[in-house]
Amino acid sequence: MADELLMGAYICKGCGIGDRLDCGRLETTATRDGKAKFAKSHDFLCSAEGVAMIQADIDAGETNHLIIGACSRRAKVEAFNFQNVTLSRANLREGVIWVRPDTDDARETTQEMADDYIRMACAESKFMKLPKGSGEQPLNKNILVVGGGITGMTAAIEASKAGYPAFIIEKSGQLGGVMAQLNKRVATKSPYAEPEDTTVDALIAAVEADSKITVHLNATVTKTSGAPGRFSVDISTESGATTNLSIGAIVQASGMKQYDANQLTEFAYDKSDNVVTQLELEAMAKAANGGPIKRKDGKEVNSVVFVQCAGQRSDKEGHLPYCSGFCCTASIKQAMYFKDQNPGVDTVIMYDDLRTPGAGGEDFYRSGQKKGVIFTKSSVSTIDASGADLTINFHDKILNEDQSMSADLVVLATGQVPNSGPDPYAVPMELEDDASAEDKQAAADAHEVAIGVDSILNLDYRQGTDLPHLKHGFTDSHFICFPYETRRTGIYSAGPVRRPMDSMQASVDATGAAMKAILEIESAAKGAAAHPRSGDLSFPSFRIEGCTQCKRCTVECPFGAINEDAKGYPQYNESRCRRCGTCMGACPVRVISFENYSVDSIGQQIKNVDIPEEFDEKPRILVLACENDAYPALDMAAQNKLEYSAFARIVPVRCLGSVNTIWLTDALNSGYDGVILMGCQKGDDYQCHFVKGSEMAHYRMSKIADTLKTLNLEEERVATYEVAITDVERTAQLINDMAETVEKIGMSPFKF
Amino acid sequence: MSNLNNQMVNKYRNDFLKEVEANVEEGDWVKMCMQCGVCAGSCPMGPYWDHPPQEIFMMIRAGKREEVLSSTSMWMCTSCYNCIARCPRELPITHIMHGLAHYGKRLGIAPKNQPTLKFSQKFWENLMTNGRVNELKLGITLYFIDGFVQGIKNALAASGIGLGMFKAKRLDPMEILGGHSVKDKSGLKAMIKKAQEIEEARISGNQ
Amino acid sequence: MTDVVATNETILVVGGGVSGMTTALEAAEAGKQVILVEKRPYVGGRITQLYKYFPKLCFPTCGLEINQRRTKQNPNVTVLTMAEVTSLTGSEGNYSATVKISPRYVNENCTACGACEDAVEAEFDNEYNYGLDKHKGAYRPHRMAYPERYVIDPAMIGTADADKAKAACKFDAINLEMQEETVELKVGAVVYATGWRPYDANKIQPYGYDRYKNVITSVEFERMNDPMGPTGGKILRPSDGKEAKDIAFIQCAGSRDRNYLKHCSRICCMATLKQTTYATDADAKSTVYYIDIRAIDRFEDFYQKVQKDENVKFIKSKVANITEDRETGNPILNGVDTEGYNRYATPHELVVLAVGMEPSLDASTLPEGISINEHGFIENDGTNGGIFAAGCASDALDVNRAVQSATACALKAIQVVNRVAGSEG
Amino acid sequence: MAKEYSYYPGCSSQKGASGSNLQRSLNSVLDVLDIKLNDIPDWNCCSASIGYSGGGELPRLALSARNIALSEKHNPGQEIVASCAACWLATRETKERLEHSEAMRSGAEEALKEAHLEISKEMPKVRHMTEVLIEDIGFEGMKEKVVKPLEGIKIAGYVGCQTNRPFGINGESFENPMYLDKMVEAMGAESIPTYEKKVACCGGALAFSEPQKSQALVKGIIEAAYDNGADMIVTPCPVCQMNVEIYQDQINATYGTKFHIPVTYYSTLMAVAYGKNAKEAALDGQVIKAKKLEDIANK
Repeated sequence: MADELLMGAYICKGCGIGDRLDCGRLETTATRDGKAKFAKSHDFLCSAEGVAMIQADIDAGETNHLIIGACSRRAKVEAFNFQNVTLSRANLREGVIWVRPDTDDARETTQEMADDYIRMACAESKFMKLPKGSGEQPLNKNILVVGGGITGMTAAIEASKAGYPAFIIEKSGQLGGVMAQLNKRVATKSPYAEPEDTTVDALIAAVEADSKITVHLNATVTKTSGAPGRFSVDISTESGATTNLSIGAIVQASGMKQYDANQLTEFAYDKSDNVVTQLELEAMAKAANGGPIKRKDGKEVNSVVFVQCAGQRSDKEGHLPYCSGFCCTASIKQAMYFKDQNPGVDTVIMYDDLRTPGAGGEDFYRSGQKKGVIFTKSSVSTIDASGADLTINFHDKILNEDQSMSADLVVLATGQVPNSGPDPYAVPMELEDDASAEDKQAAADAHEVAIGVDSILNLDYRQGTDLPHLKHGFTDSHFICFPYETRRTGIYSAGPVRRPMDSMQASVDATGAAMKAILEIESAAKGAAAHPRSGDLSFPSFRIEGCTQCKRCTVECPFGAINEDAKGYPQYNESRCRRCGTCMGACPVRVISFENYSVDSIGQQIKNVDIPEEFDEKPRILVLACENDAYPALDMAAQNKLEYSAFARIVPVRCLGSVNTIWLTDALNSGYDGVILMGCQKGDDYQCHFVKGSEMAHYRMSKIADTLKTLNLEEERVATYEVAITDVERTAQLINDMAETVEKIGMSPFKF
Repeated sequence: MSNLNNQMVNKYRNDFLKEVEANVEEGDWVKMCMQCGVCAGSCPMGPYWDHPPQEIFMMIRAGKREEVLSSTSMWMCTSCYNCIARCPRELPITHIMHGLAHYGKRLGIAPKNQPTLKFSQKFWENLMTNGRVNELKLGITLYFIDGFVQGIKNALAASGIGLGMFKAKRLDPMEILGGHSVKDKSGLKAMIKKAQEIEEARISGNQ
Repeated sequence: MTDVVATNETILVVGGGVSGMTTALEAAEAGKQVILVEKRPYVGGRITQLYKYFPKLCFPTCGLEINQRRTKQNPNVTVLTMAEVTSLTGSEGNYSATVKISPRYVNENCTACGACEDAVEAEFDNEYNYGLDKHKGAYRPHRMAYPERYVIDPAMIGTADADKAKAACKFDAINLEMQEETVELKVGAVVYATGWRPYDANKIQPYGYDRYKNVITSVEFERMNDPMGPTGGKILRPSDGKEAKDIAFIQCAGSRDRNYLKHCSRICCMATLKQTTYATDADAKSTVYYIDIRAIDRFEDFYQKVQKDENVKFIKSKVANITEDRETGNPILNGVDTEGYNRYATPHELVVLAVGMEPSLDASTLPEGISINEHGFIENDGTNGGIFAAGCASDALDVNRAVQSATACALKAIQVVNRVAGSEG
Repeated sequence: MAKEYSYYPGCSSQKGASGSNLQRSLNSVLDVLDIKLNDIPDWNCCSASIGYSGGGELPRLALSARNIALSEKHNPGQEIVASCAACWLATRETKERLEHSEAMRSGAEEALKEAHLEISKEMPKVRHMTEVLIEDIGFEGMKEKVVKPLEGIKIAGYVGCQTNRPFGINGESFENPMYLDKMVEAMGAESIPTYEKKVACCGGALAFSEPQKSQALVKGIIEAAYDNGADMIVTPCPVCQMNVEIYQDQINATYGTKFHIPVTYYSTLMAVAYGKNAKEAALDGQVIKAKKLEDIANK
């Protein structure tokens, strides 16, 4: 593509735009104010013919920067999809005519709205370059799998089957993980009636037979540096030997450990050998090898009680607040161990809610009942181990009475604890400039405490050594729509480290994680972004001469994508970057930019809006809206023909986190009367697709007050909101509210 | 009979569920209950049950032998089959209730003077005499079930009914002289006797 | 005529709900050719009809927006809407699928300007809102419906209204002569993401969904709570349009029951817990009648949160039957609270049946020998050749598990077409 | 050519017994519909799901097994039909139980030997009279024979328990079956499809032992019929018919109600609609006279 800037503006007259707006004038605006090389109108721009017209201009070398004044950037995407040119869209339909009444009084302000959007699109176009990707990393198909349990092995096998070599790093001396300790697994196939083989041996055999899979036993990851497509990973064995691997993407399958039953003193786990955990029972069942299961003292077990939710689903100190999900079916399976060997053994499962979901779960529950396993809805208060046998004291919730029964053995369903590394954000690392040395020290200490656990990945990242946690130590992800999106690009957790799960789910999860690893490998090689801006070739670069090494960008990046070099300058890692622009928003000296999204590409749009004289009584309200949620909501408000103020000028942003305060100060200085920021919900149930972007923006805006004071402007002129994609009426309302506010407090004095 | 009861106590020790599975009609199903309570809520006589079926199943699992077998609850069953129709686990609850009632009676620990127990017993005896039910005799025996005086009261209270039925030719006074009957009484009796022997053997045969 | 390029290195995804979209997009972004076949006129499936997701109470359309953007900008995905796979034959690496495409009567010229909708009078039951309201004969199924194109209801064809619609379109986007067509596709791997349908509540006779106006289903309740839904986000009683302030939720309505669906539908407990928050937001009281609350794994947090809400009551009981108070139109729930045997006959203003998930897979379209269990789900047991089941075609799953399953299926399908590519070159 | 069935009349249908009017009216109807019933010779009582105190499981099953065996012996190849709900239920249940449980089957066979009887592997199908009418004749077929449509009579169709559960009529709901209403409509009368007590239990089994409890249930059934503006109640079940009809005075005495509503059999309706006279329709068997039907019958 020619470097010369050739801006061509195309105005669509369809969908009523032609009837409502003076398109001739829009063309003039584009060429005169917007400095477009030419401007054309068309009755039906998205038609085959209209598109052909544009393509012809491109082919003829007439233009390489397109400005399309038509519908919303979210509409007709396929039609306006041109290669090797930049595209700016002026939203004349959803953004102008659909939100304004078709009246004579409204006509003038509506036209002004449209003119501004054309100016803005031209300004954006002028400051946009065509992104090409950095080519920072090659195609590296190697996948590192941390953990050699059923999850890790499955991930490796599935990746290998698709042609991607896998390297399994297993801490212990053999593969198999927790599953290898199991006697049998819960039924995974119809009719879901009998315990099944764990398949661990088969998996190990498959791994060993697979030429594309390399296994490192007794090994840990001692250093991970680089980025997707070019990870450099040090593997160290107990012997001290270190291997370096060049890796494309990583699957963390570090699994789970058993909850420490010693904390359950009320259940006498610490007092009696006859109170065991589920995992310990598996060992006993294996030892019995089909024969009667014996207690440690050699006595054959003739009666066994299973205590569900032991130390789980409880807010008691040291207990697990969550449900481990797998224990109900696991206990049913274990009761079957006894029943299948000798139907005469009494097996009682004491549960509160029996959680055997799905098709298989309920069948397996019924199968347990058929075999004579007894289910008692109850809460176990204590277990008395003073006698030869155990006495279980419980409250029968159905008969509503306290009872006690004796048993040879008690099995505690104690659940899973994820094997996560330390949470980088256990203590917030963002420290204000003005934080005292003591505060910083305190925070640092607290951080040390919080990260007492061993690291799994030893990431050589500015923001900590491991995957961030979401809750209860499970690794973070937007776990409904995009469950694999951790906050470290190219590193995907799978299995019980991500959420409590059984082995069947873990296998599915492992396959999914392998898919994501492969996808990231392919994207990185193209220099394309991963979710949610998948395919985006733009990446952040910075002017080193301007940089003050303030570290804001390296600290605030939600994905820990940016490192610091020895001098404290940021080191960008394209393939770790999600292209949200939070770094750009963070930079006080505005040296960070993307080819097609920069301080200028937005700033100039703001500057190019026509600001009428104060006495014209035509205020200007700047709306910076998240492109994924707030902007669609505004589109839908337009579809529903909701009206909002003709004085609003809406600029979609990748994420509110990318909003640099300079845009606001510039806007206010140049006479805007109000500014609205619309981002996504933040906090635990964050909806921000860049996790922290919206939160950062709110944090920064909380500081804007000072700026306003220095300009002695009213605080109400700037408002920041959490807006959901469903806030269709609300978004329009927020704009109108600001218009009212401005009317109340008067026009900005800064109009020149 | 109650020595059979003792035999059973000794035989099954504390495992009442096993006893029920072995000796009670359809008792095998008890373990399949998931305590949803739909049966309890569906019973037209519900309010009169000390323990609704689902609770009885839980009591069986909890080994509450005496409480269950001597309960009046099962005798409240009207055989309307609502419970069976609605049970999500297809338990034949009606039959289990009949079975428990019968088993309690067989062991001699069913509640004394339970009216339905008596009626049920009379009904059986009545049909055993001729192989068919003689409604008049059944009626009369029932009126005197609680003794002569009460019987007269009952009879008087019901006389209107008897009269109405008589007028409607639906109560035949001639029945008192024998009335309907199967021809092959002996065959029928022999058959029932045999059936009873087999059942006895099955239950005490478990000894 | 729709012409679709497909080879045995192409992946066919049947069903364009959240699972199908996920499989299709993961595979397409990894560079594979994908054809996504969706029965409805738009992608997104059932999640487009949900107001909020549990447990975050965030909005499904938020994730949908991203997936639709991914679809719009990815040339590797071909989306066929109003299309159904009527038969599938062949074997791994070499399947041929017959796809029936119903006429939309609107072509790609459509700009979704809405002129046709304004022009027509005729209205039809709105399936998107489970028939709680009507849509015009020319309509856009919902505000974010993609492809961003209108639909003409077939029932309107041949009426004067249809001509009005055609006349109103400035872009010649309406073609009333459009016919049903059939295309044959050669593909290497097939992922079934056919999803689920709500169990037919009419069959749950004891609850009288067919007899009592104020007994509704959980999916209808979900639509009611959407501010853009049929009641503008208000919880209104069908009988008298009054706001319901005392709402009962009946769990396992059609699930865990040999009379209906034997399996546990997994999502209903969480869906109900979520819906009690709608009720609380509307100053209504909730009573949840349940057998077991299956708020599995991390969802337990949400259960505990709801338990702390004094507007929500939990009763461990499968409701026996529902009768109706003729005066008030209040459904009366009859049953026994099994925790200590307490009999109840409690009137509520509105009853919501947490209806189960029934797989909407039509097994007859599959080749012989595919593992389908007694509940109607396809089992990915490794014996199905190049055919895989994603999301609720494989089991009753919530959204995040469906997405995991769908992501896994993308890799399974990629393995197949990679093998084909390998063997062929 | 008449359809032939092996018929199990049951105790209440006997001459001079509580359900004799069912039998009589039914006979007049079947003769119109050209259906021939061959009584099972020497049939015995089924113990009607109440004999369980005295009779154990196997003895009770044996009773019905005997009837089945007799039917197979004397009416070979014919389906067994019963008009009494209890009889039908006991017999059909026995068939299924013996087919599902080897133990029960061998026990029953051994017992039957004592009476020199036996049952075959595939026992005959056991059907309810209404099943025969609905499935073999059909609502249209029933309607065709109507000569005196029962115009102007509003009838609450009371199905009761055992005709409906656990087997019921194929394709009908346990909670709200429609077939009785359809039969009423077919006879030209007005039905009440929304009658809430359609399948409620009348407590018939406890009528003698727990009269108060049973009558409390009957009260609800009659009340609902009045609330729906019914002129009369119709039922297929002899126990229901008797229980709902004959205790109305006692109920009135207990609750101060003024119940006086006729309760007839579907067969009574049909007989009248088919032009039979009051006697043939067994209207003389009513304890509470069904005036409106009598008027039509005497026309």
